[in-house]
Amino acid sequence: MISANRVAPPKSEDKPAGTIAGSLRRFGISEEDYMLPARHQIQMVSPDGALVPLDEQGTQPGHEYPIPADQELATAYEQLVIGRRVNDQNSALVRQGRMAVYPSSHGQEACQVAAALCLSGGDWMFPTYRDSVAIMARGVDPVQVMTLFRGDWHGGYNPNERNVGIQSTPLTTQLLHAVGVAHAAKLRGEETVVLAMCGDGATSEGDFHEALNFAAVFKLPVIFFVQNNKYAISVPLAHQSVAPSLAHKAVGYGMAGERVDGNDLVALLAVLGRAVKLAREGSGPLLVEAHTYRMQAHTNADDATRYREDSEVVEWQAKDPLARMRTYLTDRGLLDDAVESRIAERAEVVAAQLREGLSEDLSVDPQDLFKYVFSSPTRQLEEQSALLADELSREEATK
Amino acid sequence: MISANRVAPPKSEDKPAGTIAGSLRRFGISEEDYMLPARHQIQMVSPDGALVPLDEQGTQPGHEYPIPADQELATAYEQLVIGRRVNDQNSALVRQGRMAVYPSSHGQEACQVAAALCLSGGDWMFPTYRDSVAIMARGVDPVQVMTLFRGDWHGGYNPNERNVGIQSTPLTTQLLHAVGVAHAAKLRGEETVVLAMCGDGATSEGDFHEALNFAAVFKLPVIFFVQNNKYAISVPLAHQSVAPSLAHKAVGYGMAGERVDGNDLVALLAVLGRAVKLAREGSGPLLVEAHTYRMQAHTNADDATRYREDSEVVEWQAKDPLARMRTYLTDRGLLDDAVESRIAERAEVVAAQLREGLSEDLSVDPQDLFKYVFSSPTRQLEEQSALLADELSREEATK
Amino acid sequence: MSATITTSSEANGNVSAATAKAAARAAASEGGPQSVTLARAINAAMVDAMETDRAVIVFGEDVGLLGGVFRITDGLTKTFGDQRCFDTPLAESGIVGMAVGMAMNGMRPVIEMQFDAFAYPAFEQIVSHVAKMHNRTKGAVKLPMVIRIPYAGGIGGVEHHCDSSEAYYAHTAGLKVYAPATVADGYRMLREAIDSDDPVIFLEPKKLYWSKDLVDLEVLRAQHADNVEAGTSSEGRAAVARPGTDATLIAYGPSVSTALAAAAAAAEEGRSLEVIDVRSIVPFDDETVVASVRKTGRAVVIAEAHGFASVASEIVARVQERCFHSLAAPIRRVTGFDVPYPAPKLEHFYLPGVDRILDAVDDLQWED
Amino acid sequence: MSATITTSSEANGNVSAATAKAAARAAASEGGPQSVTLARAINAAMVDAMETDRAVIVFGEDVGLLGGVFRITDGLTKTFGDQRCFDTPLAESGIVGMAVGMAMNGMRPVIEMQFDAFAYPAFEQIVSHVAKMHNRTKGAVKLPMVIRIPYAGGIGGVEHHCDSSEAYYAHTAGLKVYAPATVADGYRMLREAIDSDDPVIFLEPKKLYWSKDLVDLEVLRAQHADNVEAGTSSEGRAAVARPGTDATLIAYGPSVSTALAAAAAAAEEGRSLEVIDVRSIVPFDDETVVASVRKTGRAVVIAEAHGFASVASEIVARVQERCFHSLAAPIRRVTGFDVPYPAPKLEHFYLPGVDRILDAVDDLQWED
Ligand SMILES: Cc1ncc(C[n+]2csc(CCOP(=O)(O)OP(=O)(O)O)c2C)c(N)n1
Ligand SMILES: Cc1ncc(C[n+]2csc(CCOP(=O)(O)OP(=O)(O)O)c2C)c(N)n1
Ligand SMILES: [Mg+2]
Ligand SMILES: [Mg+2]
Repeated sequence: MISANRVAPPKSEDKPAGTIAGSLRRFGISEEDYMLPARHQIQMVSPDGALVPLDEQGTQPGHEYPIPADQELATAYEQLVIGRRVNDQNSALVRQGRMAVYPSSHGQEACQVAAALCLSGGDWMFPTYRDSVAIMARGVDPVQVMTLFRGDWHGGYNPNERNVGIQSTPLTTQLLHAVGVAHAAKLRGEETVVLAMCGDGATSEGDFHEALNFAAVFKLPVIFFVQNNKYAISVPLAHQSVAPSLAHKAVGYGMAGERVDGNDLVALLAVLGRAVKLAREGSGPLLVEAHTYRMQAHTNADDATRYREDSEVVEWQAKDPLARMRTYLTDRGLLDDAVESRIAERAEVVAAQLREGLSEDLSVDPQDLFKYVFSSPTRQLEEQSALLADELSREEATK
Repeated sequence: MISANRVAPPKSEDKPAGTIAGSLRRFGISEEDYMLPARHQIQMVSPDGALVPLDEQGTQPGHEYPIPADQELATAYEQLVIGRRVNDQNSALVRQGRMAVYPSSHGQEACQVAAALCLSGGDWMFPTYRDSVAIMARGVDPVQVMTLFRGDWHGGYNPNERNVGIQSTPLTTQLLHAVGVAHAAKLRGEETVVLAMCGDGATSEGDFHEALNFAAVFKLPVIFFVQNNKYAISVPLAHQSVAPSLAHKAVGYGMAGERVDGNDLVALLAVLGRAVKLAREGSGPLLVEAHTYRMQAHTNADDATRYREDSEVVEWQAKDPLARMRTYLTDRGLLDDAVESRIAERAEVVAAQLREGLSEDLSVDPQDLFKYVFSSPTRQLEEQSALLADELSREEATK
Repeated sequence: MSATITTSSEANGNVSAATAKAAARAAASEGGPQSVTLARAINAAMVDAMETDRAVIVFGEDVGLLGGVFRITDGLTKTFGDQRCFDTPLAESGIVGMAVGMAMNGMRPVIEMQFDAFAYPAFEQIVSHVAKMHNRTKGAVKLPMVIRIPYAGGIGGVEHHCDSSEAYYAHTAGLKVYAPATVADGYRMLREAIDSDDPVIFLEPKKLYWSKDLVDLEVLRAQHADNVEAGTSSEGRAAVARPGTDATLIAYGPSVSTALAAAAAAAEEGRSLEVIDVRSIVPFDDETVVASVRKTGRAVVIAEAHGFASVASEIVARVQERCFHSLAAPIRRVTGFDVPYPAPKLEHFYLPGVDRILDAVDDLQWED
Repeated sequence: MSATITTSSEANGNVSAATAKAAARAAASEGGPQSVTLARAINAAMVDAMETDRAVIVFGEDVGLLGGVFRITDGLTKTFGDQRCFDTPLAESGIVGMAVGMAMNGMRPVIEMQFDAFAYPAFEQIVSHVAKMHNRTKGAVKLPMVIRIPYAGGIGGVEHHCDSSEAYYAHTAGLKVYAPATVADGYRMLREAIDSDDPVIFLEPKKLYWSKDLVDLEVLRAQHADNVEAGTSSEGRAAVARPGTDATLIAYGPSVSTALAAAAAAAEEGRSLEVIDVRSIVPFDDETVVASVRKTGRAVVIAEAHGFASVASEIVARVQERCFHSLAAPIRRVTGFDVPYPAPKLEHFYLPGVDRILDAVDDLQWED
């Protein structure tokens, strides 16, 4: 616990001993040590697929992470393979003109999968435009997810079905929605944990600050999960922040921060798993920064060669989350060719679903423009709707 | 320096050794120790006016602060007395109806004075509505400063004359202006330091976050000076932030933070003095949190008894910045009755200036409405100006 | 001062006329009409809504213990506890963004922006999410939230405390924008805003907060209950605040009382002006406005906001489109000038006042 | 596609006509007119301004190495170094707020908001400071800054990438709002915006970025230099993009080309439509617009933005006020509907198109 002198008594004395105090007691560490990230990122499986020796995993007192159970790892690996397949399939569909745009998470699939798997059914997830794979891993219909990117409508899935917020484009705005969902649940006494996602660039926006502070002040069970993929479109991390790490922002809000190897699915499951557990128990929000890399361009419309060297991409290829996990699980005897091919089949099913779902042009109804603006259209909108109908029928007539 | 493992090399290796690295070498401490505030607030003179023993001043390696020179203290004390007199005089003028509103800094005068005195003539200051005393201490005409509050115009002084930004009402927006002024100066190779002021409540706004991050990323010589007076109107600090301290926010931007007793003028001069020096040398921005107390209501329109106990106010009365400084300087032999009465006279001159300047109602020119919207009025504004002139002359005619 | 408005808007039957049942209940009520401020009416609306529905919660800056800088939320924390009415950290985007999430998750937040210009930090949340969530999810996500904004001038406030910001919201598709002008409407329209499944920007004319009117809150309560039962409401209905025959003054919010004062002055000079209280800017009641202008043939639109690209511009555009052949003169606007809201000592020259309105009426080409 | 516009706006002499000197220089220039995109013209304007004045600097998101997501700032960092064209952290309020400070301290920042809807986080800085700094300091602080905003739709973008946000700025007193519609104006107006001592919101119709026009940049440069020397400019001047006699189409930005296409189609049916390119929304050129409508007696205002409380509403309101007795029919608006900008597959139905304009023209009561 940080002490202050008699003139400014420690703030923790001003406040009722919260559950952070509980965590401190449990872990036997100071408030600063709890809130600051461990000095190293947490990594359990090395890029070549080997278990990292315990004393090199980056853990330290109060920042210990047991390895997740075998079954959990097996399930996660399956989702990882599917996630990669989804990214590749969608990029292909964009090239074929079946979709307007796709921000791929190729290379970040471990983050995507861990984000989905660490939550329970009643929990909520708030994803960005890049998190399609996470949304699908949470059970949302893949073709519905693609509605936004094929351009049929702004959103294709019902957020209430799987408790997944809309894919937010205005950066970090969704973190506040996550805070609100958690707050509402807390007021009703529900044990909902909310995972709120954003990128490294997005941490610079004012809403990031406001969301973290609100969550901390109201002690809400929100995990802020930052995928630090090193770029915001063309802008590298060094132009975004000069902090020791993005996880170092946590202490400024009075919450715990941690860094994790974002290409190590095992470490991600461990760190996010503990974060969810702590949050559910009432420790308030946590900030988890995952170090990963956007292997492809920002979207298909972007040309990444304008702002980064190929060599950097090659370097990160060697840290691929999928290859690493495959080696690790195979070496552990949790994976063999039979399992691999069963998983590959499942991935093909999803890919086929996407191909099929996006193969035909859905017809759109122009009157949808007016139907959903309000819970029922105003007289002005009815007038405008009639105007459009009239125009379209005139057009029809002259055809 | 924070180390990271081979998977995520330390960010400082990614970046050219900046001048923060220089500071680290000089102070012989780690990056985290440099950026995190000392464990105690810095305090040099105790509430009863005694010099605090060196080992209780809150300093620690890398956070050492020598006591400012006698002459500096004497000048500062004079300003402190004038500042208190200004606050009292303005509050009286509000009661007499000579001014519409006055957000008094009664109790915070040590912060006000230190903010003004730590800067050189070519530096810039960006104050809030509560910082009238600081602006006057920087040499701006007191009556001009009061223009905003008497309601004649939005601002009464020319920011360029003494390099003082307008008194900003929209909270924390001015921190970004400070960053811009510093950035422009830096691009031209000028050695301008900028002091940007805000309150504890204001740290919750998104612009606070964006300003600190911009300043850090562009390595700009900006001191962010937070007067933590424990309340944002009625909202106490605990509902604003649950961080160990507001100064703990600094590390999240990669800058140094420090806490200081905001009612201890000696400590303030020492801490702000060093901050300005570091900033001028190129160490980038710093965040200084001063613990102080708003002794009066938010403004005359506010009723502080609705949200805080008198006992709390009484407690802080014992920590008054003025009494403490008077005792300390008298004990040090820097102050005697003769000096005191000379200073009191000077304070009376300023008070008289305010009374006189605000005694008469300045006549306002309705056409001023249109004159300054653009550098020259548009045709639309000329039309509207004519309309008003016409209306007023019709009115005049029917009188 | 606004008794006329209320009475006439009751009288003309356009606005949620009391049903027989409510009238009976009112007659039975001990109290009868009392002198009530707009502030009190708005407060009562929140109290009643919170009593009716546990999902209704109130938050913002200083709204808890202090009861808001205008005391509009006075007593709510005491009555309903600090879980249902509470202070937030000082961050408007945070307040609105959190409200979006709460509304998504079963709550009906009623949030306060402390002053008009201090809602601007929340502009992205309001425009990009509050206004669009229902539409982008094809109605799967409803966003029943009310953003209360004390707005407009006339209180001698320093800069940023007097903006008339309605045009920003009215121009944004997906927001409803209410602008009550009377004490009764303060109660009635806020209840309806809270009941609405759509987000509502609720604009409270701060200079009228302490203006009083004779109203019977019991009657308003009863009317509201009856309307809910019957599935009716006053949403989107304008009111004839004062009937007249020679020209129509169209106003809303703080300008309605000015328009009424102008009409009263004009009456002394033998000119009969009809005053329309727009009430709901979005949705807009073309019917009532058009009927009046078709009848009078002349119109002046009055609003405090800068005139350029404003709600007043919209009203002129709609009316000229719909009433072209009935118009004996161009429609005039009496609005704030296109200059930043001025300092206290100059606001008098900025605000549309009775004289400026009467000048505009005089200009309506009466001799043609 | 926009050749007509440029040619005619050059031709009508309303806009900074080439002086004899400039014409001579142009004749001397080797190149002569070339096919130039709007993107290239805007880029050239920045290059030339940066060469002329070291105080001109460019920053925003991705504007450095990448040259902006639309490549409008392509090459600036390479040419002028990363002190004069650079990327900022990802925060729009930060970008605008920092620009305010830089402008206060001797710079002339030209900043880019990546897309229309991503300027909203900066709304408070724009409305409460950019628009008001000059006024509140009685001119002691000038704020020469340009906020470039790629805006409007027609590019099949996902939500938040297609907003027509001009009304928000045009309604805000203290901002100038430019909306170029042609390649030549892209150059000319941006140079003037950068030269202006007032803050300018510079709206770039992103669907026209790659549209080409035959222009001679050397001539434009020379004209600009001459104008600067003579102290003249095209600020606040509308252009007659196509002369006509039967009705006036009033448009700006991305809608001018649509209006011209409609006029061309109408001509085939024997109707002569005059097209006015508003160019500068604030200040607004009443003279040119009024002269045209007085002549034709009929008008349609065209804009992509939602119609409600919009710039189109303003134009209607002004024109009816000034041309009442010349009008043979109510002024019609053809605007975006009052619904959130739709997804790519539906934007076609939202946008004002040639047919919708012609329908509106047909409705101008020709038989009366
Ligand atoms: C408020 C806002 N500003 C700008 C943009 C445009 N934009 C879209 S993605 C992006 C970069 C985001 O980078 P990051 O947060 O690191 O996420 P990543 O794309 O790397 O997953 C930008 C600038 C936006 N969507 N919203
Ligand atoms: C953006 C914004 N929101 C709200 C307000 C209204 N307001 C004025 S002062 C204040 C409290 C500020 O508290 P703090 O930052 O601690 O400064 P202090 O008044 O204590 O000096 C509030 C909420 C404002 N001025 N600007
Ligand atoms: Mg990124
Ligand atoms: Mg405070």
